[in-house]
Amino acid sequence: MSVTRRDFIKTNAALAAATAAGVTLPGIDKAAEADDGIRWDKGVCRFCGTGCGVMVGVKDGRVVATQGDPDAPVNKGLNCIKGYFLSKIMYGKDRVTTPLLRMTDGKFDKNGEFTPITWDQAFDIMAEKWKAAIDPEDPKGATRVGMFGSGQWTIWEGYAAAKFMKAGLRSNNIDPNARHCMASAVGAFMRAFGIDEPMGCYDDLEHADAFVLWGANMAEMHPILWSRLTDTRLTKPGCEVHVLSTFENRNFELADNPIVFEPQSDLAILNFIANYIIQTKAYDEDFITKHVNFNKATTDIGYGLRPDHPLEKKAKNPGKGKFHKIGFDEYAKLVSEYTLEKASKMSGVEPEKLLRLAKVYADPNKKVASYWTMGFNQHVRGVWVNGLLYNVHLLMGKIAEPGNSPFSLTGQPSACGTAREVGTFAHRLPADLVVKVKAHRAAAEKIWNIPPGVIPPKPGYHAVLQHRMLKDGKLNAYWVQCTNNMQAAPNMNEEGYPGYRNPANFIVVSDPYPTGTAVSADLILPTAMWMEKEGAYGNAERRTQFWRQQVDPPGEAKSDFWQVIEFSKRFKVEDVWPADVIAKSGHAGKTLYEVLFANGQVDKYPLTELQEGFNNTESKDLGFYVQKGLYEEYRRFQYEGPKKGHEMAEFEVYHQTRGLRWPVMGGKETLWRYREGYDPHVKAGQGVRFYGKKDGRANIIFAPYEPPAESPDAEYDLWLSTGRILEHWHSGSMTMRVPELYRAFPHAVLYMNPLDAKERGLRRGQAVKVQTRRGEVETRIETRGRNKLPRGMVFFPWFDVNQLVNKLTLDATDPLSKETDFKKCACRVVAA
Amino acid sequence: MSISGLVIHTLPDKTHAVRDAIAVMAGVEVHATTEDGRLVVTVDQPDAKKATDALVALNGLDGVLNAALVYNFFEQDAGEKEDPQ
Amino acid sequence: MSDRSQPMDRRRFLADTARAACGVGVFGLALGLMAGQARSRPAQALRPPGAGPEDDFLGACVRCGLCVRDCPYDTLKLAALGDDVAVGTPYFVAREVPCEMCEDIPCVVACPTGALDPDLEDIDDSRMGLAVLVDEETCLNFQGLRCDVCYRVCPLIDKAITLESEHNVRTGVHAMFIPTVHSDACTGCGKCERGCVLEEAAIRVFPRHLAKGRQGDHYRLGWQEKAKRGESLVPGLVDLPDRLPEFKP
Amino acid sequence: MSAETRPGAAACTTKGWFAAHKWLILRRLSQFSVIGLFLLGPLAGIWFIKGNLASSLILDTVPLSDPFVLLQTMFAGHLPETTALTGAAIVLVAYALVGGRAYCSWVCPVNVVTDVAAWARRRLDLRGGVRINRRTRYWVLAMVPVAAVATGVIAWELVNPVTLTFRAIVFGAGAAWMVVLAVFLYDLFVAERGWCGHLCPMGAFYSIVGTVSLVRVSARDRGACDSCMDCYAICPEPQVLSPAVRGGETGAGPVVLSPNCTNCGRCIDVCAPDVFAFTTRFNTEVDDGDKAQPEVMRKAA
Repeated sequence: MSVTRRDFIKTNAALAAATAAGVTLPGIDKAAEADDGIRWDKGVCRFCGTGCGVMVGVKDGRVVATQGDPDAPVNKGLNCIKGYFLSKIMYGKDRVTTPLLRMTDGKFDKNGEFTPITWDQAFDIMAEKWKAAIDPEDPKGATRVGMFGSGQWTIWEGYAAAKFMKAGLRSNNIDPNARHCMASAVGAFMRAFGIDEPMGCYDDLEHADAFVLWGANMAEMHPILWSRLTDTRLTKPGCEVHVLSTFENRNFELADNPIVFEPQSDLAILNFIANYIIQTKAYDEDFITKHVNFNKATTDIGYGLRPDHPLEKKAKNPGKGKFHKIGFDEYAKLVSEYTLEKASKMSGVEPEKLLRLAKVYADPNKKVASYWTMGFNQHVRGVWVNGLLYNVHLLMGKIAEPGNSPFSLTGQPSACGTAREVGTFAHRLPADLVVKVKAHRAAAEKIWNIPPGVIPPKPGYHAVLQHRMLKDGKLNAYWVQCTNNMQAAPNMNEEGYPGYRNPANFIVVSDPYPTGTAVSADLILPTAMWMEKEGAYGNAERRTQFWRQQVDPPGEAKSDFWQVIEFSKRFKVEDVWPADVIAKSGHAGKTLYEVLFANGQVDKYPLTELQEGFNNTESKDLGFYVQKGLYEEYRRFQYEGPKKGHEMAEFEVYHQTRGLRWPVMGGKETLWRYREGYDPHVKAGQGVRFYGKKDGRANIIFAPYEPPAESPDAEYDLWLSTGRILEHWHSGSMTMRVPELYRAFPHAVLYMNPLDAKERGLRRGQAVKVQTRRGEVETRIETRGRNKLPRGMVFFPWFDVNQLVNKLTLDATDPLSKETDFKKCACRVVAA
Repeated sequence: MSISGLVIHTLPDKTHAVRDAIAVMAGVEVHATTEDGRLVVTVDQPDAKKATDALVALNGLDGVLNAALVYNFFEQDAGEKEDPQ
Repeated sequence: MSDRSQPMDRRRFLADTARAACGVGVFGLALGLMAGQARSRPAQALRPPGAGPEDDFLGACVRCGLCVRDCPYDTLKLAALGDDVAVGTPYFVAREVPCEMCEDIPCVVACPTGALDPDLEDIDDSRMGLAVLVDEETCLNFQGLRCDVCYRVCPLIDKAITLESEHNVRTGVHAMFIPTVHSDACTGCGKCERGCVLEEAAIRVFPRHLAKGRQGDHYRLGWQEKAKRGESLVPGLVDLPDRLPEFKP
Repeated sequence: MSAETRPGAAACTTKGWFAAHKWLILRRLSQFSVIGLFLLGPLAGIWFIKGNLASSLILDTVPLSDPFVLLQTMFAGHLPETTALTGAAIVLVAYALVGGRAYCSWVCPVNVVTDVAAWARRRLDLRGGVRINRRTRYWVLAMVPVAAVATGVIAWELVNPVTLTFRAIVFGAGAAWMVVLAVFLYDLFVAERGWCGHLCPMGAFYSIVGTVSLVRVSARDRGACDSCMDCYAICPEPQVLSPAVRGGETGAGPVVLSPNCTNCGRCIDVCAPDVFAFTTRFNTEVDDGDKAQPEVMRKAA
């Protein structure tokens, strides 16, 4: 009898006994390993914010297979088609495996050819460029260096980068790509509740009686959540689905009340619903008396364009986010302007449909879950429109309980967990703290053991501003990690590309693949991705999920945070901090590495704590369990910082669970926040408490309709909206390298109404040029298929590196959240 | 060959003592211990008689309340078969 | 020596003639058999839009390749000798390059003989084949995953292919989206087969006669007949009320 | 040197190599130009002509169709569209003028192959082989529509070496080269001029088309004939020559009237005394010289 068979039988014996005893055996899967040589371990999907649990199978140092984790609460073993191909995303043929610097004759040359160099050489030139751009005595901090990060960074990567920039280099010029994605949602959360992220969770998908989708094409962008929503619609009697969008997308297939509205008129529709609720006296008087303050927003706030743009000059209060407290009566009067007739006229939607929608919200017996993504967030009034939806839910008290849930979905795997929670935004610090508030800076400086005054009080350059500053030569040393911003950021022709290629600037891009951003840079750093490092993501329902390093990165590739930490060794505090600050600190003569990372906290956990059988490249390089050190230091913000409500469990717990929804207190997850019984921060007898605000009340903030920055006119006669498709994720740098996904949707096409095409003498499949005031892109017309466009509007997906849609888009942002409106600009379409 | 899987209930304060005692027994392995004092154990013995002996021994350990057999696999080895009874 | 220089030998003439006629006859017979075999085209070879039934098409197509030349997507190719398709005739393999369903149908316009029906003006009316979800065991959507690539790439989405949602009993909280092909709308363009992400496609396009079943005329589906007519086929029949125990509060 | 193995040697000496190959070169140019024009599209993107010999379109306007193939589709039960009928009419008129079998010698790609086979046969001095009646091709021609009617398929096109070869060149080969090889080997080893001269129904069809064609070869200087027999050796259809060349004796005119003359002009090339010339069928002008009886006959006698 072979040893294998004996082991197998013994495993069965142990398993049977363990099942009888109701315990799970550690390492029991080792039997499975012996069978086909594949080691399975827990992981999380690399793509969207849904956070599907997966199992990752490794053989001979390579991820050979994945499976949906059948016990993962989010997806129960399911995946979408991108998740199905997870095992192939790391193995594109053109992985960058060594640092590449633009050189001529062995020397850096901005116009040279990419040439392989060593990590040492890479950090040498970076340090030279960074130090040249930093004046340690500048009272404003290091404004000429910057970093652009990602909602795809692992939690500790974002944390390390934010700490390095803010506490090390004294620069708030760090911003994540989540600026393009979630900033408006964040702005509205902070204004309404004083604390970021949704109060509900995915369980709402089963609890709600009605679903309203506001600019969220869940059917394609959150496929697994959509299947949960569909199941509820299918199995729960009386359940209805309302879908709002500026064109017919895949959601409409399930829609009981399909609504295609004129772009930007969602502001009017939401105010109408509030008005309807008030007119019909359907609002929850008790709730609003106890838990809500009424306010109105400052209006005419501009479009976040450059200050010399005519639209900014015309605006009375550009960028002003202040709101003023008013009473219920004044609020009622303000929304009363938005009658059914007016809303219907502005939106182009039949009154019956709007009425049906309003009635769902106004029905006290219907639990309503509202979902939105980029339709709301990428909106020149994104913070407002997010807020207007909260107004509706708050008026009805339909919030923070199972099924009643305004829920902001995220597009990235860790937009919440990393970008938002660890403080990678230009204005934020970890755990909901902000740089503007002195007490918040002080708390951060205390936890980080750095002298007061290191963290600059002024918010740094946000994503769009970074490109403008690069172009203007005011931001000179710039590091992009884990994102493809050249392809993703708006107005690439006028801002992004000239900024990168400005001879005054040195641009570094860390990426696994030679993306459009990487090849626009001066130095490319090869990056370890996904399972090539121990990581953690936080999904849209506040669920934090960990995974171990499953395989080693190829060649010289190293993870983003290894790069940041190694780079910190190149700076002495004298290079970056003012002399008087150093004098007070006791850090004189130390490197930033010693101050920030080998600080007695981050390096506290020895290598012996690493899980046997798994590599951990960064920890072994540095000599301590760096992920745990960073995480546990970050966790101090949750417990010692001035803001409560963000508590997470100990590091090891996450390796033993399938993710936990914070706040995690007393060994329990939190499903619905702000409500007694569900949320540990709401005391007995309080019922509901919005504890992010000092008085425990949420803000209803009135904001009116204001027009978009650019609308179709005689010259550019069509609305242009950009977005995603199911098969490809964001810029396609991973999915376009999976042959099957490439085959499924190889090239972007321009979705157009057939009559619009006919009117222009164009045929389906014909090559056309899409032109805006900023550039033109060639593509082919699609008048059929998954998206049905109304007259006067076209939709252009942005995944295709060969069709750079963001040459077309306008860099108009929500002036409050600074998030670009990728959904509205004017274009025309002509035959190519 | 005889392989068995057992759940052994112990007195909570004796769990560790039982664990240690089992650790020195040949062919017996502890796979898991629960908080309430149950052990998941496999017994791997060349023949049925030795397996029975081991079970009896386990039952007789100080602190063991009960050893429940949950799984048993028995197979005569090729050499064994030809042995006259 | 030439034939004319001598008087024709009658016997030899007859013999020659018989020999030629028999030889040609045998050859013709072989040709006929070959032609019969040529009609059995492999299931993955699809004809261009407007091609009639295979027999008619093989009689009408002169193998000129003009349709191939005018196909803007290089979908169509001419069968070379040795291919399984009748030599010189145009076909396409959906898994390789599907038909993009051009609005102006250039292949049909190009056809000089009408082998591709010139009356085909709306490409939606073309019937190149019929998509069949051949393998539910490997189709990801049947396992509950969210692939549905075949559905989304369908130019006649929601008509030719629909997603029929079902409750996923295993997970309890998800729906399954079952791709369902409708023969009244499917043109057989093959985009679904091309798009299928599996290593071997679970949805395939076959020539319609291979893909479609046919019910006998001896049975009709009552509810369909009633719906067609808008009322019972035998109107005016009545139902008497049932006797039920009286309700006592 | 035997005229049988090196016909035209004398013409080379007297007229020079080029003059002795003039029509051959022109024919090859014509044959390869046809192929070249069809290949210009797929290879260079210049779409002067699209399709193949079965049916084509010049400059996206002028249709051309092979009447023989079209006839087959009609027998197979299909009434072609006017485009194809127009194309066939154009082709019919053209060949009716220039000689039906000019198709064979000036256009057909298989002719190149069989010419090479005939050349090789002469150079290798291969004689004999199967003797086939030249009229067999008419039987084959008769069989083609029968097969089409019987099968409903244009069956002949499944094996037609002519269209197979041309299609293979223009659209990609497949196994068509095997058919070409078969024809070559058949002509080389089995039967002299076996394919084009005896079996090919296309040739038979075009011979009928060109029965009364205008352009013809005339042995107008037959008086100058030195009976070297080179013309007979080189001619793919030598039986067509006798009436014209020997006409002095029989009183027949000098024009080669047999519809099976392919107007290839090789007789003109290889004739040292320049007996032959292209002319029209109505130009019966003849110079019989002083020889009442052609030398050919005297020798034969």
